Amino acid sequence: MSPQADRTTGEKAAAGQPVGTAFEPRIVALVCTWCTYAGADLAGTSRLRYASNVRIVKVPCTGRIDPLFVLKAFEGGADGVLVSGCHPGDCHYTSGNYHARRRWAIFRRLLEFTGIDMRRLFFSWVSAAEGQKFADLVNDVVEKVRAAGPFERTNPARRRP
Amino acid sequence: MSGNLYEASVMRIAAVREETPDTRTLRLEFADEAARAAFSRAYRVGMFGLYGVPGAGECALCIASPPTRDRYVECTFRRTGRVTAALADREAEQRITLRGPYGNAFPIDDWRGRDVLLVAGGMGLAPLRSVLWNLLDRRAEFGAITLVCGARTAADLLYKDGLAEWAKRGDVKVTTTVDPGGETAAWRGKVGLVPAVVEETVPPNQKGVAAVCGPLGMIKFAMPVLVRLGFAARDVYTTLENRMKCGVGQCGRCNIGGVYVCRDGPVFTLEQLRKMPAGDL
Amino acid sequence: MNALETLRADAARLLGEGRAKVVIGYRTRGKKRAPVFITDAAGAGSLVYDAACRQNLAAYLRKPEVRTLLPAALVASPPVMRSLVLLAAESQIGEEDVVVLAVGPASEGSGEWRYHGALTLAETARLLKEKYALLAPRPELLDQIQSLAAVSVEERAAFWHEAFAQCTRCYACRAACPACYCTVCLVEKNVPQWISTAARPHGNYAWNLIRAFHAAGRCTGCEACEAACPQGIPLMLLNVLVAEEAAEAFGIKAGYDLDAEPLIGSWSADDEEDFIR
Amino acid sequence: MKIVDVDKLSDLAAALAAKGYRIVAPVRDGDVVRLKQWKRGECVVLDAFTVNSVKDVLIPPSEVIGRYALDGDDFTPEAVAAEAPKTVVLAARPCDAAAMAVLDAVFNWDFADTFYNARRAATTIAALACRQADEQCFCTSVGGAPDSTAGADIILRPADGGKRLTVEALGEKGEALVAAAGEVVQEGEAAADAVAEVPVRFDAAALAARLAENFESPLWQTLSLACLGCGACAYACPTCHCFDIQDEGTRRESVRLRNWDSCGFGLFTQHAGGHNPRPDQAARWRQRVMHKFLYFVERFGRLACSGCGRCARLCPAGMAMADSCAAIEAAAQKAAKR
Repeated sequence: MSPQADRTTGEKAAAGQPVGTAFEPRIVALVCTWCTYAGADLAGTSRLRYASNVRIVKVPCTGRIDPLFVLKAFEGGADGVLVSGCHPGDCHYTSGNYHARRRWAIFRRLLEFTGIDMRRLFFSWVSAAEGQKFADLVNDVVEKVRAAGPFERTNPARRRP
Repeated sequence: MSGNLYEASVMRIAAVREETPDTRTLRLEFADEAARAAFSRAYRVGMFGLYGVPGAGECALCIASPPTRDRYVECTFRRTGRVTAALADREAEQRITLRGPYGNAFPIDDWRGRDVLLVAGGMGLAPLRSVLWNLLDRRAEFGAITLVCGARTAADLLYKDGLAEWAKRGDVKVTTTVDPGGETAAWRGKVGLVPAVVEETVPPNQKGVAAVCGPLGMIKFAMPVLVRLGFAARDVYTTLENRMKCGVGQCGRCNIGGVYVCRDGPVFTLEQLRKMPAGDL
Repeated sequence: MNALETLRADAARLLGEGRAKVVIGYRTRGKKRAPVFITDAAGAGSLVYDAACRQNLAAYLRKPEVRTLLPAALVASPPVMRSLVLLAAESQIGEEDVVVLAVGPASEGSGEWRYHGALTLAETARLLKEKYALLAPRPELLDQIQSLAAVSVEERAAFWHEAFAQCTRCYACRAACPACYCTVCLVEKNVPQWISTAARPHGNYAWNLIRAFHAAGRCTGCEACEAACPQGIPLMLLNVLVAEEAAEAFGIKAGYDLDAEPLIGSWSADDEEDFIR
Repeated sequence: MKIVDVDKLSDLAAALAAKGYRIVAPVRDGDVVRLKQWKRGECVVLDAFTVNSVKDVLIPPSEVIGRYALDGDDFTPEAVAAEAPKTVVLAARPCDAAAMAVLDAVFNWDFADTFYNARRAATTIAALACRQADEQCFCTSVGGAPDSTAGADIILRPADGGKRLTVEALGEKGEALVAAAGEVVQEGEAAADAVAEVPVRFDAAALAARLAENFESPLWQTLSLACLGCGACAYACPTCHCFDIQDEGTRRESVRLRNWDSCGFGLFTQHAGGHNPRPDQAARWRQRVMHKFLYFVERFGRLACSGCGRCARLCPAGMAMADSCAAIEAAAQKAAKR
């Protein structure tokens, strides 16, 4: 396979669809297992409709979400990243989300300053009871990233072979 | 020479054998007959290969099968890092890559007519296994052959089937030992560190050759024992297992003093070893 | 005695009395300054200090060979003093490990310097709070950050792409930084490999960001990393951005308090969260 | 004699670019001067020391040497060709050009490296004799000279007080370059400027003998105490060539990369089993000095140092190869007197 041909397949895969059709954003959602994942589950069992552009990565706690995870998602070609966990006070490990909150506050400044558009990175608290909030959130995230357009070209973190 | 020297041969995993809980042997067959023939022409016992899993990388390991059995290549490894973990995850019928053979060899043609003592500790049996099979496949050319091999525990002994087969043959004397505390109720071998067992079981006034492979600590303690048993420094061989990347003397990390282990080794005599700066070993 | 003579005399006295096994300071090497490790009181005469002394000597306190020479007396300007306080707060050095030969500017922008004496870590922390509480990044850095923040995100991406493209991954920034004391750095962990070690855009981006992030609330503004970078990458822009955020949003300034909690690793119920939905 | 005006260097670069050469030249880049692909309109800087060396052109910091399409646990190897555009390095320093012999030896030892050789063949080195040296320069201590032609395809010599350069082709590549330059290079006369004076700092031949005797010397501990263990010296060095090989990629594709590496890093020699033959910085610094001034000489009959002084200019901890060499020699002389 020539590098040229390879780049083409890379683009195809990145956009998740054949070249030539409308842009469908690829979103990575990093969520904690206790709240937001349960919320997503509730959205599913409640048959709420939300955009299918989200790939959910479940971790035990938002405290486990190293900023590297966000970088890795952008490196791998995500058009947007959503990070979500338990509301303050609700963490199943008492303070994981408080720790995470600080990390994000700092790290998002670094990302923004070095060229990652904050229209592509979202943080939220979604509890296990908030299935509707999760569905609305995902739909909103997808629409915002869709409006921002494909990240392929300007993404500073992107792995290019 | 032309062509990309990092282009590797594609190998099919013909069989996977669990040697110990964390050690495996892969039997590899060349996908390409020309590559197999070229490998076979170049391979002498003692040389090493660079085994690769695309996506994980390459690692330098000895070749555990002898040149006399050239339809396949075997490698034995312990799951330690990124590449060996990837190798361990591969199953029969899957494929990996191989570059080599690289490095120098045990000069076994010069050993003809002489007695040979092989001393192995832990993973060190892997390179000596290919030496032993090579000698046994050409049995008539050599004098008495003795293998002393040890491991931390009975479970950690490599090539249990091989050990049983060698013990049965009658034309090689095999002594196995485990470190104190490593024995089980069923253990019939010795209990003790390899150098001590060599001193205990091998008679003095040796005139033959010896090859020692194992952890650096064991090699250091085994060397004086072999000298006491009468082996000349030029007749005692070992292999060094330094970190390597390229395998061809360019990446610069396997140096010990001015010696490139990948090119000048991995086989060295005690005589050569003594000239190397001890602080760099 | 002038400041330099007093500094040298203190160094000699500490070595003579056995209160320090080594004095780590600066010497002249041609037009440049280089670190010097003095173990004999007679050698104290080689010590110098001036504005050209940009290396942060606190970085040596992680080096195993130097640690065998503790206690050490260390020539330290205010940012270096802050590094020492930070290392103590993070349990990397003890009160008994270090005597601080504290030097600082005689007056704002004069280029002259003064010697505060041989201090304990506790005295150093006090001196910092009394005299150097208002240490601020160079105004040029703040200006540059502001003007970069004002342009479009694509322009910022282009700026950093160009800057990081020069990174060869020599890790001089890491080596020069006293806060980078991990014996195995994240970038060296390869199961799994989180950050590409290749000097290519994505690995360089990840490395430089994570380096700055790991210094969050810990960078003391000594600028040794930027001075160490052979390629002239403006690392201080990242460090100062993070330090300003740490100060504004969380009230944390690294290296003033021996009992300080780390920025990352502690939290408050009323931390900012206007960016979270 | 052939001459080019210094203020016509951009024209020279443009003329060569028009003939299909990629131009690499010292250009100002922020606070530093580096050898970099020249772009139209950029000024070729002659009077500064570049932070990087010609090595960068021949061995990039990271290079693809293998490529595999991945499919689950299976793979398909793909051919990789060396990227070797026709290149001229304009106004390289003679010490950089002299370093080519070291790289040529390593990459054509008993195995020839396709990637290096393809780029080497495609690269023309136009060295510029030095009018000025700085306190870190020590080419004369390692058999070089500020106007050495070793390794160069063309030597440019400053003349008429730095206003002109005389141009002398030293072989086919050089002649091809002069031909490609066209009218920018003209016949004429110019008075050669004095070359830089670079004092001899140590006796390299004597040093090799000292090193052989002093592997265990406590001096290594002293000399390396300031070393912080980064790779700045090795990466700036025109002769340092050690590398790492790493695979990386996605689920669909993996590349095998050859990345620069340095003996100054602790991981460089770390065995999988945990043992590290060079456990401290003293052992690593010793290796660096020994490799350049003893081991390489034993193996290839030449020093692996060209005296460019970059290591000393760029070391964040004030270390300098020449200082170490001089200190070892001085210590040995002192010992001999006793």
